[in-house]
Amino acid sequence: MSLTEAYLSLSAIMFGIGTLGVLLRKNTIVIFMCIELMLNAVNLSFVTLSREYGQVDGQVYVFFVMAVAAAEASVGLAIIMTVFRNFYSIETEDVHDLQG
Amino acid sequence: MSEFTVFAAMPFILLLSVGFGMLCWDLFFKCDRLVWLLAAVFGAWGFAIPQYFVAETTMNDLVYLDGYSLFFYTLILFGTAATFVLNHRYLAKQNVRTSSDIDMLILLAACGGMVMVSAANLIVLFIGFELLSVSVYVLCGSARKERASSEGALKYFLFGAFSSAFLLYGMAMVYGACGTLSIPEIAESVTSATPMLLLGIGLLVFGFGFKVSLVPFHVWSPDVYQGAPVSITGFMAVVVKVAAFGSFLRVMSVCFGSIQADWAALLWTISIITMTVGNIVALRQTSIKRMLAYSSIAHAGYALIGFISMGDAGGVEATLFYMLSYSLMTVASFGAVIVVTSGSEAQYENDSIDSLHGLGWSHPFISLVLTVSLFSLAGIPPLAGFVGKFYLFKSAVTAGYTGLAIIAALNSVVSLYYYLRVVVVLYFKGERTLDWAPEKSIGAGPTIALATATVGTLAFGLFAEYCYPFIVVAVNGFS
Amino acid sequence: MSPIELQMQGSYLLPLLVVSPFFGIALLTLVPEKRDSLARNVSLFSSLLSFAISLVLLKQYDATTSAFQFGFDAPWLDTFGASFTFGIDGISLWLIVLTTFLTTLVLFASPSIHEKKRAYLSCLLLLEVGMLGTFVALDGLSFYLFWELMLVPMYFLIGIWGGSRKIYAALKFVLYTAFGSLLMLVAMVYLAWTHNQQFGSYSFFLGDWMRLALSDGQELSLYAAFALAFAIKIPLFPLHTWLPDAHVEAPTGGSVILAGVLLKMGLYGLIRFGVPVFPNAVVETAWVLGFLGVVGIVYGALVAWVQTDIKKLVAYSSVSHLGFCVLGFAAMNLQGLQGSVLQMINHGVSTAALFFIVGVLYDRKHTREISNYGGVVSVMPKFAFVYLVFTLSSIGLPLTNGFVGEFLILLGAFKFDWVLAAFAVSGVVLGAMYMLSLYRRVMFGPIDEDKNGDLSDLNLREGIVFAPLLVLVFVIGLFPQTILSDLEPASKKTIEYITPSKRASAAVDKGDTTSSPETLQTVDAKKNPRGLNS
Amino acid sequence: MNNLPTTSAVVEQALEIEKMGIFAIPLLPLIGAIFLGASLGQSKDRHWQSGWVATIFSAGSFVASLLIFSELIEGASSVRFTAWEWMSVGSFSVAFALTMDNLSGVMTLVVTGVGSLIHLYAIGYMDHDDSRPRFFCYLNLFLFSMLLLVLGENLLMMFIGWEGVGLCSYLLIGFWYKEMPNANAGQKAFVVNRIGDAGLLLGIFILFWQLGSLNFTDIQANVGLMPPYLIEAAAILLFIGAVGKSAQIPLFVWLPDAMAGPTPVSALIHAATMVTAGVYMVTRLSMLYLSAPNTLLVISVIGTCTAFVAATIALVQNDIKKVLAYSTVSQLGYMFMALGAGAFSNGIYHVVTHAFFKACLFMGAGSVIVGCHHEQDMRKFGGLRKPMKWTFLTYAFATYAIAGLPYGSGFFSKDSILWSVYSNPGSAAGIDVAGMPLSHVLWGFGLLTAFLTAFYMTRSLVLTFFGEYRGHHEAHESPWTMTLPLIILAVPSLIFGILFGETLIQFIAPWGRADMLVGHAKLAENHTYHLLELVSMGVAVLGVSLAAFVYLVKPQIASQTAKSAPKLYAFLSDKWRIDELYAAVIIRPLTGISNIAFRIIDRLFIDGTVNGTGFFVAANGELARRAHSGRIAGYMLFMVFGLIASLLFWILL
Repeated sequence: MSLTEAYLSLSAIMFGIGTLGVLLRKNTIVIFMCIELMLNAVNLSFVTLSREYGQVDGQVYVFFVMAVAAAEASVGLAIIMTVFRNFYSIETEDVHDLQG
Repeated sequence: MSEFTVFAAMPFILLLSVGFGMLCWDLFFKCDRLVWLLAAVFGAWGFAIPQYFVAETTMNDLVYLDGYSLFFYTLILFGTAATFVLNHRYLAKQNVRTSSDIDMLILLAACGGMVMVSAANLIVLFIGFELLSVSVYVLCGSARKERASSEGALKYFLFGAFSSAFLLYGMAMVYGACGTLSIPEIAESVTSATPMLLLGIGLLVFGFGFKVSLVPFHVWSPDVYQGAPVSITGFMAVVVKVAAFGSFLRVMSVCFGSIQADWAALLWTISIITMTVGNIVALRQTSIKRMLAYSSIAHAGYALIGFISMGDAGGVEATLFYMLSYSLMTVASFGAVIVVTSGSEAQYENDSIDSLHGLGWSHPFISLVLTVSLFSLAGIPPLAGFVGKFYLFKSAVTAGYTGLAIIAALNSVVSLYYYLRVVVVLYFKGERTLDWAPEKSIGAGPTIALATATVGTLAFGLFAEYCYPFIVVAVNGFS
Repeated sequence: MSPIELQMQGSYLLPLLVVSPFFGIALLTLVPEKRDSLARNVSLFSSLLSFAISLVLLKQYDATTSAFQFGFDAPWLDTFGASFTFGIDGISLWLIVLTTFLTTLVLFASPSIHEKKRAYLSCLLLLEVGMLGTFVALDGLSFYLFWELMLVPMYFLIGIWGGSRKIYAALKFVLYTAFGSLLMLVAMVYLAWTHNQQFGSYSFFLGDWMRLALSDGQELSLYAAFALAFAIKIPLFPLHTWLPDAHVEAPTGGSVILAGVLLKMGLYGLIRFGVPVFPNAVVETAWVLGFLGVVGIVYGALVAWVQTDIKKLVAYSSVSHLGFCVLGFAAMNLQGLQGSVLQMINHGVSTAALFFIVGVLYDRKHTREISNYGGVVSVMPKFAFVYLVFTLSSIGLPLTNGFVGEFLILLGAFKFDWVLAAFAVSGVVLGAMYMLSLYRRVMFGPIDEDKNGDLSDLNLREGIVFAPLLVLVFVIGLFPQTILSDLEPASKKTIEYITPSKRASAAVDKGDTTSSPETLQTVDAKKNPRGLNS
Repeated sequence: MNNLPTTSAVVEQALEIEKMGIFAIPLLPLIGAIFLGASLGQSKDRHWQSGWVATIFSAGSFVASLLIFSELIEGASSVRFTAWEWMSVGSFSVAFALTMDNLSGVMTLVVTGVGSLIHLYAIGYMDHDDSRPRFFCYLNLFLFSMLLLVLGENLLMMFIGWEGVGLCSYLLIGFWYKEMPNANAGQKAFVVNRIGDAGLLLGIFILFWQLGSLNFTDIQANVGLMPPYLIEAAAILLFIGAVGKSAQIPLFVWLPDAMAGPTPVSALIHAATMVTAGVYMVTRLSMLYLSAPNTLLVISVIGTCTAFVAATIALVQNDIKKVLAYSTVSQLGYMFMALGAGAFSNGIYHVVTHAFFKACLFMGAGSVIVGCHHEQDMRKFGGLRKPMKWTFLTYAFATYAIAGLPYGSGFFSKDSILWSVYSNPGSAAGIDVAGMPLSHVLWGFGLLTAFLTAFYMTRSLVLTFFGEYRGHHEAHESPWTMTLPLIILAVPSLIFGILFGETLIQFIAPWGRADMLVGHAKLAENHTYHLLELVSMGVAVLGVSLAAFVYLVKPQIASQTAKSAPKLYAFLSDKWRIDELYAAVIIRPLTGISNIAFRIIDRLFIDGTVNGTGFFVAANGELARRAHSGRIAGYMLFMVFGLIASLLFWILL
């Protein structure tokens, strides 16, 4: 297994772990952290591929993803706060007024 | 950077600068913002028009400045303008803060949508995508005191972030398979379907499918549509969906058009499932917002027909026209719902279809607008919705997917039922007996917006022929 | 080039005719809300205008040629070959006259509607647009446009001014019809595409569709899609169950138009599109239509017999009568076809009148239960006479219009298949049975003074509504030739589509089955199979 | 062409005359009807005029018929006129045209002549009725229809009249519509007639299909071109029409019920004219029927059965009009016996004489009914010969005629029928029934019927006019408008046979079978004929005397006989229970089927499928709706599994 493949596999495993985390955890903040993990897994792929192809594109992309993730984190936490104010909980199973 | 490049960036610059300017607006001014907002939107459109006459991509191959972009700009900007006009009067009644940051977010979202549809690079596309998404997450939750609004925002945020991770991973796969992030270069490098590429496409479909709410990635949308303030729901149904479709379609046709045969089956299946699920679930809805949400899911399914039959069969053109007619009908239907439900003190409780009871006789104009748009959504000729469906059916049959056209036709029959049920409530149950009613006078702005959308629905049905050449040119730009 | 001839006389009569009701709708929006009689006069004026235009058509119509006349062509979706191509032959001409005539009558009779007057009148006028458009369209997609357009006002007419189960009835009507017509739309698109395959451009023009070389399977399945839409509209057994509900719930005016004109659309579609485009499929499946028609005749009559609601009875009688029309069509000979079209017009006159009659009773007593009536003739002698005449017309008594149509249909059907005709003739007996039984139960017997003693006889307005219909019953009964001679060229042409096309397809079959368009054209040129004015 | 019998009609050179005036014959009554109809709203004190108007128009029609008829006397073979092309579709073309030839001429005279008298009579009969204008309007309308039937040049013109008389019959039977039974009877008459009409229509279709024309002359001339089985089919189908209209088995049930109408109607429509239309039609198409031997056989048998069955029922009826009604059915049966034997002219002969005496009888009965204050039960009459002298005399003359007593008009016509049945050379002769040719068996039944006829007619005469008056109100003679027509009709009832029988038969001979011409002159040398004549004469005398003895001298015999065989008596007075049979075999099953069709097929099955489809879709929608539970975790799983599933599906595809 080449180094590239190893990194890509690691990335895939991280992505998988992140996905599983999203699926299995109930706390919205933890879920959000898992999503961050997924994003970082993708970042790892990008960096790996960028190195493989000898370009900077992928690495540039990673910066953007990180910036976006930061933005998402701030917005996300704010939303979680409003949810907490309305529901007094940030567990996903408590938030299901809307359904059907 | 040539001078023209700056000029070409003007739409974005304008929207962003007015948007950020709005942040400070409340500090300095007390007068009405609407005029300035509309000026920004139409100014952006005005700056965008010249792009049509330049058949080259600019800004270092990052953004397409072609007819296709212009077409979607037009839809996005007009949708945004309609949102502003309709919001102006009613946001306060929807428990939404009326400060200028809402306007800023809308402008940013519109800008993000425009970036998305004109992106010539997956990085740019992602930035547009996120600009749009993040703004709309906030907009969804803008009625902070409403449980539903915050729940909608949470769901939208979690699912949005989740699916953008998949989108990103899909892009990484594509990058891995093609070695480039530039859309034209990807198009050149894609000749055959490698497993990595196909997996990438699959993940991209997830990401975009989330945004345009294709089954099974649609689960968030009914809840979010219902939870968000109704003005924002309208904005999402029009601008977000159209922008997502615009970039989805460009990616699928420009990047992966050459291996269409490999992914057509996937989208064929998703298309059928989407329209069927959207329609049959809409049958059982009592909330008008939720019903329209499912209806928009079903329409996403129809629009997907154009993806499957792209190329000589004219699927792309058909989808474009469908987006046009869909925007008009949706502006009209959501506009009417905004006007109606905002009349209620507790609009979150009064979004049921039954709350429209007898409006046909007490509020003829709104009801007419709603009726025409619903008939158009149902595909009754000669309205735009019919012509849109006709183009889709035509491209499906031409591409050899007659069965798909038949299933879509049967779905239209199902959809007719729930659209007509609204008309039943509007007209067939006698005079209004509820103890609240929307205002009699809805103001000039909303009237003009609704009337324009309604007349447009009719006009683009009867005179679609005069619009079609533009669409053809728009599509020729990238093929 | 095109196998049908469309005489373009630079005439704008047809588009004028189609849009003329819009004139009334536009005026109606200007009428103040409470001015009901003004609204009625405005709409009446508009419909009289349409009627006048149709009379001009009638006068200028050239009965010596089978060509489509008063041709008009305007683009709609030209890129894909759809346009507003209008033209009429004798068959559509008379149905147009019937449409404008009945609409005028219905508008004249509108004072019996008291609520939402302007909306009611607008719906009727919009309905008229749809009906007229359907009868003049020679282009598949514009035909479809008007076809679907009719649904909308009819939906409102039933839904707003209908009876107790109006919502169910209205939705059932629309969904039933839309189910068929959407499949027809797909079939139309398929035809247009096939034209693109064979001739290089999309087209929805009837004449272009006739040139298509379709394989047997294609022809049959496309025809099935068309026929399904048409059969629902006719309505053919067993697709008829929307009709009784729609009729019972619809207001009088809606029922009159529904029975008088809308039910003709299906057969008209079969004649206009079914036969020319799918001649082989029509011939091959004629027995199916004929059989279902006969079943409809007997079944409709039997079911009508056991109804307790007057309107439902008349509705089922329509199923029976339309069964006759279908049978005449299926016979596909001159007598059957002309009889069928004539019977469509007759049914438009007599059944429309019967619905007016039900309306007269309903306006007075607000019930449609037969058992609530009885002995009405004692208090309403004029009404009794009028009712009797239309009953007789409906059961096809000679010298009334109903006989001529029924006789020609049966004559044609007998040539086609004597067994079917023999069963169909039973409709003559059953028709008398249920119609007279209805008349007897409503009109004869002792009168219950408390319940019905104060029913007033026809008033002037109602008299004016019935008078022209009465005259028509006898005029058509005595001088059917006025109409028949107008129908003849068009009917002959329709029959000719069928006869030689079998030869043409046989020639194609013998040769290369996947023959290219060029080969087909040579076959065309040699044999001139459609045989007409090419 | 096979060896079809030839008739003189084909051989003779036809001299056709075009005369527009022929249209005056039916048009005059039509004008009268329209005039009366238009004046329905006028005040009651002017009602008396309506009867006179109607009578004048029908008399005018009679005069017009005489004028046209005179052309025939002067040697024209026919007078005809085409008004316009009625319908013309492809090869099918029918003209609105009337023709009078010998056959229709005779019928026209009978219809207008007897019709006018009955109009006159009705003036008196309907004197106190509130709806006289309506009555006379219908009566004139009937005359119009009947004349179209008779004069029509083609089958379709005849069919107009055929259905038109049915309509008038319907209207007049239900004239007193406030009584539901009357309305029911009218409807029954119409519907039963329509059954026949359906057959008639099919027959018309066969003829047009084969011959391409519906003109009587064309049919008569070209019938040989048709294949024999189709000739039979057409003939039998047309005959079904005649069975309906002329009240033969099995469609005779409507006629007795039709007595619910006013008595002049019974006289005009249900005795003298309309019910003989079937005979007329068969005679019109004599060539067709002569080429259809099997059909003729069927006609013979049905005619005989009808004659016999109806006569037996008439024996036990107590309603005077019912007796006459069954008598009419029975006499119609006689006419069909003649037709079945191919003796068409004899059939018509009987039509004419029957028109006289039966109209006279009915009107006499009507006179009695009016005189006894609308009582119809013969058990409440008796001894009326004194208060109602003229009525008695005319009734007695007519009874003499119908009973077949020597040298009355009925004697000649009935006798010629019996002879033609006996000597029928057609297929009936070839069939062996218990060692005898069928023709002789039929003759035997005919003879038996003649006996029964004499018996029950005498019974009615005796019960009504002899003995003691058993009613409550005092009886009185009717006004002159009623008695005058009686007298005028009684005369030909008695003497028509002697004076004009021979002429009539010769006059319409072209429609008969050449070898079947029955006339005294021709048969003077035939011993069998004389023998049979004597036998039937004897039978008639026997019947009359027996009835006179039983009802005049020993009335108890009748009641004892009735008691000794109660089941037979009940069976007969219930009209062989044919109405009940129809109810059980046709009406009830049909109602059942209709209800099944409506409730099970329509509502349950078809609508069930339609609504079920909707329900199915909606139910799936509901399931799918429930799946949208609003739980974030569930949604996440759904999305991921959706992705995996679609990817798998895609890969596997």
